[in-house]
Formats: sequence, structure tokens, C-alpha cells
Amino acid sequence: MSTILDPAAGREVLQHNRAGRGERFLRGLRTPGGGVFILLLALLVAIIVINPSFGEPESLIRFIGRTAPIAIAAIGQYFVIVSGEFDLSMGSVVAMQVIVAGNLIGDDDSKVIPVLALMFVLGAVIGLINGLITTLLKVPSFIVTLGMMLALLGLVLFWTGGAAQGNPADSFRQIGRGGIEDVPVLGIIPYPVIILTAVAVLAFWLMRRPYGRTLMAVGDNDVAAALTGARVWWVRTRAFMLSSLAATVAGILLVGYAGVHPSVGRGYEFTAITAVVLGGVVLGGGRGWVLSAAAGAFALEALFTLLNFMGVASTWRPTVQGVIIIVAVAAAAQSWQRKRRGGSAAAQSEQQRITAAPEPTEGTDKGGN
Amino acid sequence: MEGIVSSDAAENGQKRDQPVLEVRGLTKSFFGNPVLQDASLTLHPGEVHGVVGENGAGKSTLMKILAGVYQRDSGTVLLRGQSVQFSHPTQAHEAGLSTVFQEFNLLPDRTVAENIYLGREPRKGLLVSRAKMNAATADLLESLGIGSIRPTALARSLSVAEQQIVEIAKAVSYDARIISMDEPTAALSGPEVSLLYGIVQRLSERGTGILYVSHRLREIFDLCQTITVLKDGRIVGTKPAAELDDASLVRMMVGRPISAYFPDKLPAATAAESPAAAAGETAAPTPLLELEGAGNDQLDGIGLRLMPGEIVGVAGLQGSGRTELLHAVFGAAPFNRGSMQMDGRSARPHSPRQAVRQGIALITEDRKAQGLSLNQSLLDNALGVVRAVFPGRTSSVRREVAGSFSSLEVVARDLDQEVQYLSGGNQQKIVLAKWLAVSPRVVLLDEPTRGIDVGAKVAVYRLMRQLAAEGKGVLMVSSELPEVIGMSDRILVMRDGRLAGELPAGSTEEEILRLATGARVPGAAPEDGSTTGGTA
Amino acid sequence: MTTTRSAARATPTAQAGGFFARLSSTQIVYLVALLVMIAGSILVATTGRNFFSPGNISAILTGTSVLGFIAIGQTLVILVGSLDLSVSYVTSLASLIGAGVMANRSENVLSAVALALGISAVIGLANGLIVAGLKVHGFIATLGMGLIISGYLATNYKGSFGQTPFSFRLIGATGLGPVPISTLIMLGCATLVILMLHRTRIGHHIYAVGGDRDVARMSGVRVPGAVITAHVICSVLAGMAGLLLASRLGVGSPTVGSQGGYDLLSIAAVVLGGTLLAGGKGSVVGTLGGVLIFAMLDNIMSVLQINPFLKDVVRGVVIVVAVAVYARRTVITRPPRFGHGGHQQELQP
Amino acid sequence: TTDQSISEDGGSPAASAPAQTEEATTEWFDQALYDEQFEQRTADFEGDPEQPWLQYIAGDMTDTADFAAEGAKKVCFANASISNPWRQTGWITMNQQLKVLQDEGVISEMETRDAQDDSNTQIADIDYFISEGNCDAFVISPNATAALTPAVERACETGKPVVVFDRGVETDCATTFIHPIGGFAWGIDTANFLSERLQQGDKVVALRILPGVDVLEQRWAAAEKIFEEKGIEATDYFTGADPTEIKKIISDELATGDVQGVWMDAGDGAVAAIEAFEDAGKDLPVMTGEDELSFLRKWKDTGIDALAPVYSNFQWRTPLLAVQKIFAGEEIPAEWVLPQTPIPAEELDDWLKRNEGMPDGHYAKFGGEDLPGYPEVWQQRQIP
Ligand SMILES: Nc1ncnc2c1ncn2[C@@H]1O[C@H](COP(=O)(O)OP(=O)(O)OP(=O)(O)O)[C@@H](O)[C@H]1O
Ligand SMILES: Nc1ncnc2c1ncn2[C@@H]1O[C@H](COP(=O)(O)OP(=O)(O)OP(=O)(O)O)[C@@H](O)[C@H]1O
Ligand SMILES: [Mg+2]
Ligand SMILES: [Mg+2]
Repeated sequence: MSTILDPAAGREVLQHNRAGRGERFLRGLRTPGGGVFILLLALLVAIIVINPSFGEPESLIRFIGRTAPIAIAAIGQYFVIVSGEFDLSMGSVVAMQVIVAGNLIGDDDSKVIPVLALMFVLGAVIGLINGLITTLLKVPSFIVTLGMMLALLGLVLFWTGGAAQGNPADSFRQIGRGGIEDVPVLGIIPYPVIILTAVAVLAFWLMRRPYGRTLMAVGDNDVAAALTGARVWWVRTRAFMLSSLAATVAGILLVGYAGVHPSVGRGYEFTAITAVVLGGVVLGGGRGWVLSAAAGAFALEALFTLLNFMGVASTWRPTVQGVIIIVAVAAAAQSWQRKRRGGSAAAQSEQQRITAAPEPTEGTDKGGN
Repeated sequence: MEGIVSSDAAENGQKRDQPVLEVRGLTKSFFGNPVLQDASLTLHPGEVHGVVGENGAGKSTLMKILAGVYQRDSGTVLLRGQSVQFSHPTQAHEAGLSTVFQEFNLLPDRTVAENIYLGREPRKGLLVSRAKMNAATADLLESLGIGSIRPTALARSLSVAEQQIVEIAKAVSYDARIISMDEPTAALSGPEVSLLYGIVQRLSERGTGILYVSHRLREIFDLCQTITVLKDGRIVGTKPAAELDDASLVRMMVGRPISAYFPDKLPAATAAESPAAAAGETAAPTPLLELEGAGNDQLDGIGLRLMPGEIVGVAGLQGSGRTELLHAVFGAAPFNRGSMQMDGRSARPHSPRQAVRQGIALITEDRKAQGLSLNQSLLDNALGVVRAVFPGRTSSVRREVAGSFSSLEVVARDLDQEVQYLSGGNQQKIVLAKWLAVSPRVVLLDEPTRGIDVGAKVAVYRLMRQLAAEGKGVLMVSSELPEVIGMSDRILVMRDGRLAGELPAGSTEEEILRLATGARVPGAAPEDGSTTGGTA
Repeated sequence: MTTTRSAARATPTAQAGGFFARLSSTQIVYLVALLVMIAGSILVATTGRNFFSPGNISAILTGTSVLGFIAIGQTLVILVGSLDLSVSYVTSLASLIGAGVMANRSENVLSAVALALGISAVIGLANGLIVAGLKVHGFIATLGMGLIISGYLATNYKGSFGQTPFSFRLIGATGLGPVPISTLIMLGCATLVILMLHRTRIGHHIYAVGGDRDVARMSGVRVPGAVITAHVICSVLAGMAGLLLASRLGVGSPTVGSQGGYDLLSIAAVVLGGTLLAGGKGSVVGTLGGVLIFAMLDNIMSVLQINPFLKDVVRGVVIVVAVAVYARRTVITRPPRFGHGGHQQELQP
Repeated sequence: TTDQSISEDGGSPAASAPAQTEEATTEWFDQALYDEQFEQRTADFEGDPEQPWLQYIAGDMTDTADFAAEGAKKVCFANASISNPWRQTGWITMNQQLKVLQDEGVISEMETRDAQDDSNTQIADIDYFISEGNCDAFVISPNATAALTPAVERACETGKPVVVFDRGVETDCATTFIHPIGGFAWGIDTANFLSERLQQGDKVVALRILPGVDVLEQRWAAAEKIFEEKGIEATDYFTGADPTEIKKIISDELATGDVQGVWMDAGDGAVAAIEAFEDAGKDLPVMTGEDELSFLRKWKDTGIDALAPVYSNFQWRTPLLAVQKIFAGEEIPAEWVLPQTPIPAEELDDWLKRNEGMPDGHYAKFGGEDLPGYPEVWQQRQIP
């Protein structure tokens, strides 16, 4: 049904029927996806209290830089989880890319670009395979990506005899290791920070695009999405590709950060899933914000740093991590549930008729994402 | 076994005048939002007590509180004079109250017997006795007149109607003194409904008190002795059925008179826009949609024509293939033989996406499972189709969403509310809005008013008329015969995967049923759908 | 979330042709196992060995027992709609407690077994309470629990610990002919679990809760009870696996569970055995088939001296391919009315 | 599985594991063993220094006359795993050694089972060899000390020669047990090196791999004791050999204060550790790594003050050579202690030159220069 409104008026009507920006922001903060930002803030404050030098801009920016790979991986994993699936092959993809870089680039600067291109192609292809087997052959993604995780790592180790040839050219490693130097205040802006920012902006943008919203709808109810004409198989497959590509970017940064070693990336899938879930994203799909997933990764890293500074024996680290994720997810589950039951006042407050009367309102529209 | 026979009919007989259930001042809010306020009702043994009201009036909430699914905030519930409060459905069952829930289903991968005895499997010693369970189930089904269902059949192998009947059998099997049924016929048609009538009557004769919730007023009048009307969580009144008629009941429910159930046809003001009309008056208009000899593994020999500006109703029994037909046209379960044309051009969509691109819309029969992303906002749901199929148009459609909601009279907090918090009627409006956003030319409606209240129904009818007036084609499947008769320009009747025949507007329910059940009707077209499906 | 009446009906109808379509998934699992066995006996014969020699059969069956215990428990947890990623740590912990308490004295065996299984049960209880009570997804709850235990293990146990007495070690080292005692115990547990699933109320409830939590709840099933029971039994079986390992190794070890990779492998075996990852449908018998397939595969690859890295590749590929075989052919919901074979209903993407 | 489990190079004399394992073995320090290994570092080794893999410290010898036999024999090798670069390098060397012995007609074939780091699998592997393998000799690289003891005993009971190498077991039934000096020696060499160069109160960060592996624990037990005596402040971390983890740990340490020394369990994460200093703009530390080429190269590039302790990778050749001697009836050491000499700065260039073209994960003292296939097989890391 077409309405008689001109575009400008339509926009205003839309505004009129939505809460103000501030209120929507506050509402967001009350969800688990918002809560993770508060958790992150609290952890950072705790770290700075214990070790004030961490609060210096340079330390902070370096912290962001070194967390970038796992945050990017979490963003990639987010796409898959929000569409209702799992990607367990992420760690193997990281390891594969690290070794590909180590073995193919070598000391030859001229190979950097072609090998980078190859790495992205490889990443995309792995995601494509994961996605197609999941969607077309209807194998649960948990199993598909578990198989991929075993097979990929096995192949890479077989191919390389378990060890990399050597470190790739410095120009390549700079991506993960270097930065823009001599910046006032910060001292340095590591490239990973820039890349993370770009990835985050891209992901944020993508989730507000039709593709992102359709992905969310698919995760929420794939039957309904299929019956609205969405190509569910392709929407999901692209999520797997995004995940593998994110793992590729993480791998590139890690080569720079840490050098080449087959154990780089080990356990990344579980860390990324943990981060995503810590960010309030619901396993099973259809709920959660992409930036919260990244924030979840930061919260996790901050937690580890805090434990290091507190001098907690590193063997206890997994225990603390385990407790934190259970508590965080339990809290999130209670919160979603309270809302489902009509809990938070916001969910049920005054119902009204959606009106078409344009009324001047301030602010521009802002998506939930 | 625990059959349906109440152990002590005599005792019940004596106490017929004493209420089995008394609800006093029941109040329930969902975190500050009152859903039931001071609701009271009384149920006597053997009484069939109708509970009616608009969507969201609180009927299901009432049933769920009685069943122990929700906890009340205040008020008392007296069961045979004793105050009770159930915290779990089991306690209600033990106290002799069982419920057929509105949103309730069987476990598809378990057998009929396992489903019926779930939670109280008969045991021999410590172990569950399948033999006992199956025998008891067979007896139960037999006594309800549905002995054709095997106790060991998997639930998923049953027809829709059979599944529904099994659910009712399950409620009956608790040997309850009170059974509440929340829209038990929503998925039933003709013969199954009469089967249910039989069951209800038998239970009532045995002294079981029955709370009966339905949006189908005819059933209410057929079955109930007393009717309680709920509106916005409050009891509007309780009256003997004899003192009420359709009009007065609707007035009580809605609080305002509904002038006409089925709005009149609108003048085809915009019909000139249809391609056929534009081509000139001389040529016969091209059908929007035309099928010939189309079929797949559920359908055969389907031939039909849908002209611009036409509303065609599709009637048939449960499982006759009406939904399959719409899904086939929509490419969700595509035809694999025969021809399908749109605007005279061959077009057989192989996926919903292709269908949407060709201008077809499908409003599915099951909103929650197939129509909505419940965790997403109104806005996101309304933009679902555009985003998935025509992403380029998103921003312009986005500006029109509010207007579209407003003309559909959607009620919600705001556009960012998640649709799971809306009542059924409003949810259906969201589904309609998301399809209207892409201006389809052929609109397939599957049970468009299932489970929604009178007010929302009228809105849907008006919308159908408006679509027709705009020159669109509407194909509507419905199990509510008055609706089919009241809205359709022509009526197609399906039976067993084929078109059984076609009837003109104004045909009677008897004529439709005769075609649907296979009894020969003089003058009706022969059974082979391919020769009869076309327009008159 | 509530299911509406027709939701369950919207499942797709997929049909593979004739014979294959009529097999239950358990039958397919064993068909696959048979194929692996035939392929295996041929391949093994090419190296001049006999696949069916007592030593080899004993090797294969030994390979089934530890994973078998864990996979049986995992089946229950998956059937009820959850997951257990903590099993490998429970296994390690039980081996340490068992061997530690036994301390090489046969008179301690009973108390050691009781304590190890008791603590495993408590962990399962905690898992169950977190999943059912706090509504935390089983994946996260048990991942977290696994991390918690692993931290405890790493902090408190440096290397192997304790010692099992000779009498207890016999369990892991002897057999009836080519059939190891441990396999018999595992099969005994499997029988008990099968009996529980099919002949007790709680078993029926486990299926019901996995099939549809709300339906089960509304029918009067105590959902938390079923979830907790499944988790407790799963952990206890993981504890049994730990004790078996303590018996075979003679000591307890903080890494023996994670070395085996039993968490993911057991899930793979369950799914390979035809159980739906989403729960509600599947069988222990199928799982045993899945475990057997893995064990035969490992055996064949070892006999052929396949490069260990390639072994993982083969495992990965087999998991996916085998599951694809029957994932594609979902249960037929409705027989076709017209024609044969027919099309695929693409309702569910 | 992708889990790295107990792995890394390891080996401990049978005697090292406390005989009674009823107590939690939280204390790894063993004065007697420490003293013994302290001595062995400077002991005289029998045999040709050009062939360190055949050298040994004089001691009890096993008479193998009973095993003397003609013709090519079948060897069955139960390997713990090849899940880290050290084991991979050794495995390649072992296979090239096998080729030589096959050509010489000493060994007909070697059947290998790889337990992929799982003790239970390795027990089953050994049992399989016993019942199905038709083995003339067993070579076993145990995955764990105590856990593999019963299985090794069963192998001994067959009456065939049994050669155990790398990690030990708690029985001396084996014909010989081959290993480099051991973890305490490593700890002594490295900690002494660092203490000599650092001052009291200086800080050393110890980057360890995993808890609970005896040889690794002994390295640290010795080092920790020495640091304590010398008043050097040492903090240890478990890193799982993940360079990312290593870099983070060092970065955090540098954020809290200066670090003067780095002590490592193994060399393959050393590069990340050095780079953390570079990135933070701090003075490079005094450091000990391992003879893995990635570390040697980084050492060379940065010119730091470092030492590369060695856990002699050439020990992978010795078991097959021992089998050769056994079937020849020659007596061999009951406990075959191989030399374990760290690479000091003076020798760095020499070792780098000898290993030119080898991948980063290669070990300088792999000892296979005289074997067929050198250098391609190691350069391309052809793993059978
Ligand atoms: N679990 C819940 N949490 C929050 N609100 C709820 C919940 N269940 C119902 N409601 C709200 O309570 C009101 C009454 O709902 P109820 O389901 O009882 O209506 P009904 O009369 O059965 O309607 P229908 O005819 O559509 O079935 C509605 O506004 C609904 O949105
Ligand atoms: N026995 C069954 N098992 C599973 N699904 C079924 C069964 N019967 C019908 N369905 C599904 O339910 C929907 C309705 O089926 P069908 O076309 O047979 O009935 P209909 O005449 O449209 O009746 P309804 O009034 O329920 O829409 C379709 O999606 C169909 O696939
Ligand atoms: Mg209702
Ligand atoms: Mg239908």
C-alpha cells in the first residue's frame, strides 16, 4: 500500500513513531549487548587502579592493537552466530593463513600483494565450503566446521611438515606489528587499531544494510525468511565467508604481531565464540549487536590482563574465564527472559496506535545496530 | 486405564448445582501491564462455558493461570470449593483440571501413545509398560470415535486434523472434571468439528465442566450454555447463551457495533491501471494468474484463473491441499508439471524469491512459525521482504512504513518494539504490511483471519477489498466458510490434492461441503480439476 | 518460545529414492559401519594383515570403550537438547581422584570409585543446574565448566598422580577372548542407558524435553529434572571413562581427557550415530555405531601407517560426509499423493 | 585433535620419577638428580665427538649377546606424537637413519604407530604390536612416564629387545633407555648463564609451555632454585608455546616495569618474546632460548646476549643404531646418556652456517648431516 506522503514527511512520521535517540541508547544499554560495555569499562578501571601506567594513552592504544585480532575474529564469528550457526573452523583458518604467509611470502617483498590476495581467496573459499555444506547438504554447522577444523589443520601441517619456513617479509609483518609513529598524545597508532576500526565500521554498516537485517531475520526464523523471498542458503553462506575472511584478517595481524608458528590461532574458535556470547549475542541466532561482540573480545582480554596484573597464577586463568562466561551468560539469559515475560517496563509500556501524522521531531534515525 | 469415563457419575449428578470451579477476582499483570483484572467466573459440572473476546483480551492468560502455567497476582480459584494454586501443570492435572492449549503441539517424533501419556507413563513395577500404554491409548481413541489412529503411529505421520484430535484426546485422558479448551477448532474444519462437538457433548453429559474459548461464534452458540465475554482483561459480562445473538455478542466483545462483517466491494476505481484494461476494452482481459494441469507430489491437475480485481476463495477440508496449492504457486513447493502463467507469460517460480520478483505475495497460515521474526522489531519485520528481495528500495519503503501501519491501525509501543510482544491481530497486520510494502499483484492469503479478533478481521477484509479495487488478484484459502462465502467472487473447492469444482459467489455452505467431501452435487463440475478449474 | 500448531508440520519433506529412504538412521549408521569394515578388511589385507584377527579386534574394541562411555553420556545430553563440552576434563579429574584415592591398595578401590563417580555426578549436577536453572546454553555452560575444571587441574596436579592397584588395572588389561572387559562394561552401561531411555519415565521425558521443551513442560514433565538427569549421567559416564583410563594407565593424569579430544569427538560420534544435534531424536545404539566407525577408521589408518596429520584430515572428512548422507534425507513427513520420488520441499532453508 | 597436549621435548631418567607417586608431585626438585646431572654436564663421554648420537657416559652396560642374530629385522616403533617442531625434526632424522640401516640389511622394515599425544592410544599401540606386529624389536618413545610403564613392561615380557628413548618409564626392563642428560642440566646451564649476566634484584620472566610435564618441570625447578639463590626475581608463566600469548605476557610485564632477562622452556616462541621488547622500545634482555633456528636467527639479527640450551635432537637417530648393535650382539649402555651441550655465542655463526636453508622450525643440533637426503629432506620437511 502506498501512502500519500512525500519522502521528507515520511521520514518525520517514522521518527515520530520511534523513541528518541537518547531513549533508544538507554534501552540498548539495559540489554546484555549494552551491559558488556559497562563490564569492559569496569575491567579497564580495575586494571588502571592496579597498574596506573596502563591508563596512559600509549598503553591503552597498544592494548587495543593487540586485542584487534581476536576482536576481528569475534566480529566474524558474530555473523555466523547471529544467523543461527557455529563456526568452529576459525582457529584452523587462522593457523592456515599464518603458515601460508610464512611459507609463500618469505623474504620477497614483491610477493606480499599476490599472497595477500591468495589468502583472501582461500579464506572466502573455506567459508563458501562451510556455508554450502551447511545450507545445501543440511549438515549441522557444528559438525561441518568441526570437520573443517580437523581437516584444514591436518592438511596444513601435512603440507608444511608442521613447521613454517620462516618469517615473512617485514613489509608484510608491519601490518600487524607497525603503526603510524609520532602521533601526539598516543605516541603510535598501531595499524591493527586502524584495521579493527575499519572492520568494525564495515560490520556495523553491513548489519544495518538489507543484508545484515536479512541475516538477523534468517537467524531469528529461517522458515519465515525463506517465505519472504530471502535466499537463506546464500545469506548464511555469506556469513560463513565473512567469518573465514575475518579469520584471515586476524591471521594477517597475528603473523605481524607474533610471527609464524603453527600454534598461532589455536583455540581461536572458542575464544571468539566466548567473546561473542559475552557480548550478549544469543546462541541460536536472531539477537545481538555486532559491536557488542567486539566489546566482548575486549572484555575477555581485559580480564586476562587484569589477572596478570593481579599476579593470579596463570594456571587459574581458565577457571576465572569459565566462571565469568557462565555468570555473564546467565545474567544475559535472565535479562532476556525478564523482557520476554514483559519484564522491563520498556517492553510493555503504553501501547499506542502507530500514527501517520507527521510531527516535527529532533534527531535523525538510528538503527538498532 | 484412565479413560474418559468419570469414575463417579452419580456423585457428579448430585453436585450438579454446586460449581466445580469458581474464579474470584483474578488479577494478572505482566510486570506492570495488567492483562487480567478482577476476572471472575463460575463453572458447573456438565456445563459448557464459552469464553470469548478480542485478541489479547486475556483468554489464554486465564486458561494458563488455571492450568498452572502462569501464577496469578491475586484472586482466588476454588476447585470444588477448595482454594487451589498450581505452580506446575502437573498439579492441575492431579487436581482434575486439564487443558488443550492454544499454542500447544505434539512431539512429532514420538508416538501417539507416548504423546498422550507424556509425563505420566503407565508403569509396571519400575519400568514403563509400552503394552499398557498402547492398549490404554487404543481404548481412549476408540471411545472418542477415532479408533482409526494407531497408538504407535508417529505424531508427525498424522494429518493436521488427526494431530489436533489427539491433543484433545490427551486432555480428555486425564479423566478431568474440568477441561479447558483454548481454540480447539482453530485448525479443524467440517467433519472434525462435528467430531469435537460429539466429544464435548459426551464429556458434558458425564458431568465434566468445560471452558471453551473460540473466535468462531457459531461454535460458541452451538455448544455453550453460558458465555463470558472478556475485554481488555476485564469481564464484560456472563450471560446464558440463549439471551445472546451474534450481534449482541460482538457488541459486548468489541464495545462498538460492527456495521458489517464483510465490507462491500469497492468501486474498481483504479482498475484501469491493470495492464489488461490499459490494452483496451476490446480484448478480453488477460488473467493475472493462470494454471493449467499443474501438479507436484501433493497436487494434481490444477487449473485455475485469477483475473485482476478478483477475490477467489479456496475452500476444502483440512489437508485437502489448499496450503500446498498456495505454496506451489509461490514456489515454496514448486509445481513440477503443467503450466503456470502470469499476465499471459509463462512463469513457474521455483523459489519464493522468484515468485516475489514476479509480484506474488504469500501471507502464511502460521504467523509465528512462518510469517514473523519474533525477536525483531516492527520496523525490521515490515521491511523484511524489501530488504531480502529488493534491497535497493529499502530506504523509500522505510519512509512509508509508519503510514502503512497507521492505516492498518497497528497498535504498539513504537516501531522498535519486538513483534513477539504484540497480540495476534497486530502481528497479522505486521505480516500484511511487510507484503504491501512491495506492492504485489497477486496476493495469496492462507487463513488470513485465523485466531484474530473481530476488529482485526474486518481490517483484513477491508484491505482485501481495497487490493481488489486496485486491480490486484487475491487468492484466499480459508476454513471459515462464512468468510469464504462473504468475501469471494468465486469459490474453488479442493479435495485430495485436486480441484473438486468451482462455485459462484453466494453459494451456500452445504454446496461447498458437498464438493469438499465428495458427495455429488447436481450441476457441479466433474471431479477432474483440469477441466473445471478455469473461470466461468 | 511457544510453538504453534502447524509449526511442527512445516518441516521439510525430503525424499531420497526407494530403499535408502526406508532405512532408519540407525540402520544407515550400521550400513556405513559395515562398509567401513569391508573397506577396512580389504585395505588391511593388502598389508598382509588380517582385519579380523583377535589382536586387531581387541585393538578396535579397546578403541571403542573410552570414547564409548563418553559418547553414551553425550547422547543423553544431546537428546535432551544440551551439549557437554566438559567431559574430557571430568574424565581427567576422575582418573586423578580414582588413582589418588586408590593409592595402590586394592581395599581402597570401592571408595575411590565411589568418590570419583560422586564428584563427577556433582559436576554433572552443576552443569544441569546451570543449563536448566540459569537458562545458559549447554555449549557455554559446559565450556565454562570445562575451563573451571581445567584451571583446577593445571594448578593442583603436576603430572600423573596416584596409582591404581594391580587388581584394578586388570580391568583395563584383560579380556574375554578378543573382547576387552572394558568394552563389556561399556556395553553394559549402554544397555542400562537404553533401558532407562525406553523403559523409564525419565527416559521418555529426556526425549520429550529435547523434542520440545514447552510441550514437555505443559504436559507436566519436569523439564529441569530431565536436563539435570541427562547431565549427571553424562558426567558419571565421563567419570567411568576416567576410571577406565586410570586402570589402563595405572595412574591418574590431568591431561588424559583432553589428550583424547573426547569432547568434540564424542559429539561427532553421537551425530554420526544419527542423533539430531538439536535433540529429541536419536539412539544410543546409533551412537555405538558412530563410535565403532571411528574406532575402525583409526585402526585402519594406523595399520596403513597413514601420516598422523592426514589422519585428522580423514576424520574430518568422514564426519562431514557421513552426516551429510543422512542429514540430506530428513524424515519423510508426508507421503506424496501423486507421482513417485517427487520434489523437494524447500520450506525450511 | 588440535589440542596441544603434553608434548614438547621431554625425557627423564626412570629414576627421576618419584618411586611413590601417591603424593601430588608438586615439588619437582630432586637434589640427588640435580647433583647427578650437574656432574654429567662436564662428564667425559665415550665415543667419537663427531658422532655425538653414539656417545655415552660410561656406566652399566647391557649384554645383548642373546639377541645376536643374522638378517634384516623388523622394528616396531610406538611414537608418542609428532605434534611439535622438535619431534618432527627428530622423526625426519630417524627415517633417514632407517634408510641407511635398511640399505645395510640390518632392518627390514619399521612399522610405526603414532599415538597423537594420547597415552591410552599408545598403550593400545604397544599391545597391538605385541599381538599382531611380528616385531623383532620395540622402539618406544613414551608419551608419559608413569602411564606407559605397564605397557613397556608387557613389551619387555615378550623377550624381544626394547629400546626406550626421550621420556623414560618407571621400569628398567628395557634393553636400553636413551636420553640426553636431562631437564636439570638444562635448568642449570640456563640459569647460571642468566645469573652471571644479571645483578641481584634484576627481573627474569620465565616463559614455560605447559605444567605437569616432568622434563619441563625439572628445567624450571633447577632454574628457579638457582635464581632464588642468586637473588634474581623470576616470574613464570605458562604460554602453551603460543607466540601471541608470549608477546602479550612480555608486553604486560614491560608495562609494569623493566625486565632484564628472559628464560624459556623452548625456542619456538623466543622470537615473539624478543619482538615484544623491540615493540615496547625497551632494551633487549639477556636471554636463553633453544637451538631452534628461529631463535638462532633472531639472536644473530639482534645481537643480544643469549645462550641456546640444547635438548639434543640427534637422539632420534640413536634408537635405531642401538637396535643395530643389539642384533649384532654388542653391549650397549643400560642407560644411554647422550651429550647435551648448549650453543654459546661463539658457536652461533658456525651453527647458523651449518644449517643454512633450513626452515625456522628446524633444530641446529639435529645431527643428520651425514645421512642420505641431506639437506633437501630436512629443508622440505618431508614427513613420512
Ligand atoms: N508471556 C507474556 N508476557 C507478556 N505479555 C503477555 C504474555 N502472554 C500474553 N501477554 C499479553 O497479555 C495480553 C493477553 O494475551 P492472551 O494471550 O491472554 O490473549 P487472548 O485473549 O488469548 O488472545 P488471542 O485471541 O489472540 O489468543 C496480550 O496483550 C498479550 O500481549
Ligand atoms: N500429515 C502432515 N504432516 C506434516 N505436514 C502436514 C501434514 N498435513 C499437512 N501438512 C502441512 O500442513 C500444511 C497444510 O497442508 P494441506 O495443504 O494439506 O492442508 P490445507 O488444506 O491447506 O489445510 P489447512 O487448513 O491446514 O491449511 C502444509 O504446509 C502441509 O505440508
Ligand atoms: Mg489466546
Ligand atoms: Mg492450509
